[in-house]
Amino acid sequence: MMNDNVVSFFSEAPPYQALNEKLTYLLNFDTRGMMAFVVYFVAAFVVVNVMALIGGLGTYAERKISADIQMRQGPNRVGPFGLLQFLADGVKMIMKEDILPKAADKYLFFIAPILCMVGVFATLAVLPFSSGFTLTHLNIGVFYVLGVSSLVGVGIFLGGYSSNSKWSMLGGMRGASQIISYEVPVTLSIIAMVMLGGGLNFQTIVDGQGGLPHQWFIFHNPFTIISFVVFFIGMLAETNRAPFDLPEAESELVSGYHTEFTGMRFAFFALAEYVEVFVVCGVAAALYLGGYQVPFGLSSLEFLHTKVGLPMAPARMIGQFLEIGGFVTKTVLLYYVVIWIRWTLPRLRVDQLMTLCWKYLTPIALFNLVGIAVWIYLFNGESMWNLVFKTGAAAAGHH
Amino acid sequence: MFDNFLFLSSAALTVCGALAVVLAPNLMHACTYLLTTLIGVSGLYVTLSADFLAATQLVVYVGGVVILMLFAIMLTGGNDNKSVNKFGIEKVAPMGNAKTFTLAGFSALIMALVILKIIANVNKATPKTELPPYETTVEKIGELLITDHVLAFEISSVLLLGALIGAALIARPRRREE
Amino acid sequence: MEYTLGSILPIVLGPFLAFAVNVFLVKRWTKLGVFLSCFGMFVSLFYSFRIFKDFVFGKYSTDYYVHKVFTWFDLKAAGISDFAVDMGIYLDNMSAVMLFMVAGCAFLIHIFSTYYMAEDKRFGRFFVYLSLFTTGMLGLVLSDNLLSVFIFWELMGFCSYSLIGFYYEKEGAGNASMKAFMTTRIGDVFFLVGILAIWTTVGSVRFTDIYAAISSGAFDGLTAVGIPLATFAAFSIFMGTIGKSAQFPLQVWLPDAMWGPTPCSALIHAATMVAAGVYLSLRMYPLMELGGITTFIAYIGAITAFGAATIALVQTDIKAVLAYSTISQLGYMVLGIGVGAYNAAFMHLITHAVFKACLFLSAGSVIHSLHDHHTHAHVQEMPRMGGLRKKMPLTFLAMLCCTFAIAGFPLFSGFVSKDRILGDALVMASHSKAYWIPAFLGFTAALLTAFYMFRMMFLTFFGEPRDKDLYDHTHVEKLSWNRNVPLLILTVFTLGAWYSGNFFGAWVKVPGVEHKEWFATLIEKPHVEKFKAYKSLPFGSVDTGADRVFEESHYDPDHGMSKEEAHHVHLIHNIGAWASIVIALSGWFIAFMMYSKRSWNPGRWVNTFSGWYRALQNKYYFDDLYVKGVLQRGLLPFNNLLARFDMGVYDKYAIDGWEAVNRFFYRIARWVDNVIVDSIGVDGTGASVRFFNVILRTFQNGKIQFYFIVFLFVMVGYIWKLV
Amino acid sequence: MITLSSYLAISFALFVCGIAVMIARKNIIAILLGIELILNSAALNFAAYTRFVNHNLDGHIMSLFIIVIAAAEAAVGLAIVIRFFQIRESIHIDDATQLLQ
Repeated sequence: MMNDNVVSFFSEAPPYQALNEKLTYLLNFDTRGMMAFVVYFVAAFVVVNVMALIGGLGTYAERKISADIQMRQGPNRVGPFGLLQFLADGVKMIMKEDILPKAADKYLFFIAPILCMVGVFATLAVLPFSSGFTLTHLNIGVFYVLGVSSLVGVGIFLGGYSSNSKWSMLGGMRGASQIISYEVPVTLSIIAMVMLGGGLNFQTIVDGQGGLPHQWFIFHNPFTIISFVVFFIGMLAETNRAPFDLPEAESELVSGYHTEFTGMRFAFFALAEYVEVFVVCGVAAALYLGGYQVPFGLSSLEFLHTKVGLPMAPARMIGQFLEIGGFVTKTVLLYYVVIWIRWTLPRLRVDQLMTLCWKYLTPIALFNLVGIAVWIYLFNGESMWNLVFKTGAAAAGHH
Repeated sequence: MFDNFLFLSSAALTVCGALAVVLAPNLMHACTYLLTTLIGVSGLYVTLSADFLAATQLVVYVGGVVILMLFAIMLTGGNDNKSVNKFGIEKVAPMGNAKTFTLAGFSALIMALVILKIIANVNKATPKTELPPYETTVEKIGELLITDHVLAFEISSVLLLGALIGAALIARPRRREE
Repeated sequence: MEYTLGSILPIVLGPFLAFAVNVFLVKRWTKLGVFLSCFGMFVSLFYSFRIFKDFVFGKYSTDYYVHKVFTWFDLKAAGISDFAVDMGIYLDNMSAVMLFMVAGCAFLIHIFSTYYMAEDKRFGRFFVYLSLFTTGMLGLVLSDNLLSVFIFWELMGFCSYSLIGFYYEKEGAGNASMKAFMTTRIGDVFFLVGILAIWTTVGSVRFTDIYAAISSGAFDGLTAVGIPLATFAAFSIFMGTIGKSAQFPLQVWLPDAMWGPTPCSALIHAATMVAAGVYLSLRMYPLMELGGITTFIAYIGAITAFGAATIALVQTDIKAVLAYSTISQLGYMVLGIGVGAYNAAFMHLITHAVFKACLFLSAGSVIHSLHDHHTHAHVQEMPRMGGLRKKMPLTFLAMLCCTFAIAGFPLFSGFVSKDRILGDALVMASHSKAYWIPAFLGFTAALLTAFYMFRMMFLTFFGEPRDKDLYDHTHVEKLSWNRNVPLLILTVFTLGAWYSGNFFGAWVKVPGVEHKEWFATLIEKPHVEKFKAYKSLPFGSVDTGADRVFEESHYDPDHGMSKEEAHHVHLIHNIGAWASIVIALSGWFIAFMMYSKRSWNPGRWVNTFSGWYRALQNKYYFDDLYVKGVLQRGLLPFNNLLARFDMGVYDKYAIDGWEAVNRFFYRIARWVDNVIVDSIGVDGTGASVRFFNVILRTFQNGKIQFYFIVFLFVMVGYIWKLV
Repeated sequence: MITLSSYLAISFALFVCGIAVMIARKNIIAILLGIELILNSAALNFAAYTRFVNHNLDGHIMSLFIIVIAAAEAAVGLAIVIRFFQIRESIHIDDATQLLQ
């Protein structure tokens, strides 16, 4: 197979190979495929459920942080510190009546939340949690994320359209146009990172960075900082987060494209949104902030196995978990910033939104693309810190 | 096994979606069926070791064309299937009636016969060789685009720019200043 | 000193360009157009004066100058005949004086018109006509051949038509314009015939060629319609003069020309139209002499002078009096030509132009001042005037001077010129009995002239105002420069001293002569013998040196006569002069007694000669004769006869018969047309086109899906064929 | 066994469906849907042939350009449709017969 994935990670472990031989012997056919399928299925199941959990926790975090910013208590009744609030909400959602508006287009009403969910959760397949535990290190991972996540736009639009309500319709239109528009600067920023990393694979990009901030792509050169800002703003707009939450602007459109949705359908939308925020924060972390890289190579097998002296299998597993920890830390910090922005900045108008996209972000992103390309050409792809250190070393060498 | 599974599911998506596009009585629904077809074709590209093509298919069609179609349908109220126009003059229903479907079926049948006549010989004509292994195509396509096919690449970029400007120009409503 | 075209052509081009531009300025920029017309006239006057100065005071005094401008048409080059017409310029003493007179008078009349016509609704258009009219006269004077003379002649005819009919709303004006046009046409036809006769004989129409032909005897022995060709040609050309200069029997148009605005009358009567006829006769004088019609000319002139003077006796319209006086004076000129008083005739042309222009302008200012408040019209009737001396002293002064001039009082210009014509007439009478009658008529006309002119003066300016209301409403004349300046200038030039050698001889250095009249010195009677040396001169040359005709200018009052004869002539001239003075004074006395002192009652005379009076009132029944006699008795029956022939014979047989033949062919053609061309050709083409159209229309129905299906099936066919 | 023929069959199905849509529908946007189907079948054919016969990437390039052109066509086509709708208030294909004359 051409791509590294979670199966290939496990298949290198001796217990996996032993189990495989035993099963082949017992069942009298080559069970490698079946084993791979089972392992992959289990891994995917775990990832999806964990992400759903994280999405639920996202709603909790949102409420808690907003309460903190607004000097309130926030949810604090269900469980310790109200931690189980999202479970209670989930139960409430399931118990609620599933209302289907009479004039709605039933088929589209049905598939719209699903499209959103599919689009978001399909991106999880390439999200680089760690070097081993990623579902797949697809060789066109970044491109895949862009393609699949555009399903969300379709879902939002159909959700708005199928409700047969003017609020929903306006919200859906706003959402779709906003997502399409902001894809341009976001894609241009991502392309710059792809140039720096040298591939469309997330693994390649992450491996091109280091564990320490000066090795991250965000601080690679001055242009990348701007690129990160553009990407982050575009990311906010793509996920319909404040200050770009026009599709679901409460003060104007009741609740935007999901006004007519109740129960689990609404839950799907909400979940998709929070998970998508997590995903794009992860992508930002992977592209700009070193992804799953851990400082000082603490997670590497070389360090854990040879220097610390742990056995092979535990060392690998500990390394992977350290990487996951690094990735999730960065992602959650970004997540916090997103929520913080939501409760800080007022909402934009539609024309301001479009002006920002087409008149500012897109030209800036184009300029950045050219600038980064020139930087790569001039300095052979080295970061500015490297250049500084080199000149410093050269100066030192003269003494 | 996994290849076969992927192929079969993609083929099913594609063909079913296409048939649904033909038969759907609702244009909006037909558009979503087209979406499934496009995703299925994308899957077929994957089985053909055309990974970049598959992703491009997703980005361009799902992210662009289908949403454009949906927008256009919504803006033109194209979802109605009334068989009279705004002046009350009777005409063929926009989504077709029995007559048009008969005509279409006939034409499709003729076309099918011809095409079947062509592809009946393909299996015999193509040599049975060992298929190359799956490998990444992005780098090679990139190289080809800026070496062998650079002219087509530039022309298509100019075409896209022209299409962009032209579409914006055409669709802009003209202000009536009297 | 060579004349270039640039120093001659502006004389004509000035008014002509003013006209051409003015045509487009008439409606909107009237003032600008009027100014342009006046300016064009000024340019013309300026260049005219340069030439006048050169010829009169300079060394060109006896030369003439020929300049080719362009070749109009050249039948020689086309191979049709050996006839070519070159448009050229001919300048000699006479044309130089004439040019200055015409340009000067026209310029002053232009200036006066800006006063007189200022309130007219067609102010601008009047100047358009004036400019074109002046262009015609100046072009005629500059012409070097009869054909271009004829062209400008007709141009003037058209302009006089337009100007006489200027107030075309009035029926009389329209009729008068047509009458003038038609009457002069009769003369013009003869003139054209004369030109053709000269062309067939000489092969050219240039003056120099004609003179050369006359002197070389080209006309000898040739006849036309039974009379000598020279006589025929001379008579024809003189008929042109009769028409243009309103001689008997074609004088009827000139009185009616009074319908035009007064400045245009001044122009027609003084400088341009009528002068052209006399000028032509003077130019062609050698031919007249050769043709031997001088006696005839003298009779015509004398009859015209006398007859017009008698009619003028009874006119009450101030302009009509002046009009008949014009005819009368023109008669004097023609009489002068007839009796061989060549330079006297030309001199009378000039002096008459000046004082008649002045008279008309004065009359115009009188008429302009008298405004009837009831009819809102200007008053021209003398019985309603009287006592205007106090209201308009300047006009009175001008008119008085002019009257002295025309009546032949000493020291005034009329005396100088008219006395010499009458003197020469007496000389001729002393030689031949045939000339007694013209001479007598001339003297009688002089008496009548003095009488009716003073009658006009007395009726207008003296006595008590007869229409009190009109008089009270008349304002004392204002000092408007554009009225007074032309009047005063013309008045100054009515003095005889300007023309008389006695006054001028000491100052004007005429070569060879120092104590004689400059006018008589410059204008020499061309003797036929002298034309022997004429030959067709090349263009663009000043005739100098050996070939010069007038080798030495000298005044020869004896005309080559012997001492006794010369003494006789001088004696008769003296008698004539004294007789003129006596006659003028007696004319004044009769008028004074009748209209100022009122001792003699004119009514008694009218009763005594009531038949004559009626005849005079009706202008000797000439209009009646022409209308009732010529037109109704002669022309109309003839026309009816022709019409009957036309309808009865020509129409019936030739045209109807031809129609029957045509109808026959038409039937055949119709059958061919209907059956073969229409049914098979045209309808068949249509049907075939419609047939294919039905097929093609079903294919091009605009439905994309249809196109697509067709395309699909064609493609299927191709693929089926290929695979 | 997945062979070239299986891809060709799918492509064939797409093509025939596209033609059926183009002829059966009277809505211009629906016709555009049919065109998309046909373009996809062509692109799929290129990819399949380059996989099974040619073993190089020229077919991918062709498919890529087909996708690009399809995108341009959809953009311009839909713009024209919207403009047409603004003028005629209809997107019925039989109303678009002005070029007949």
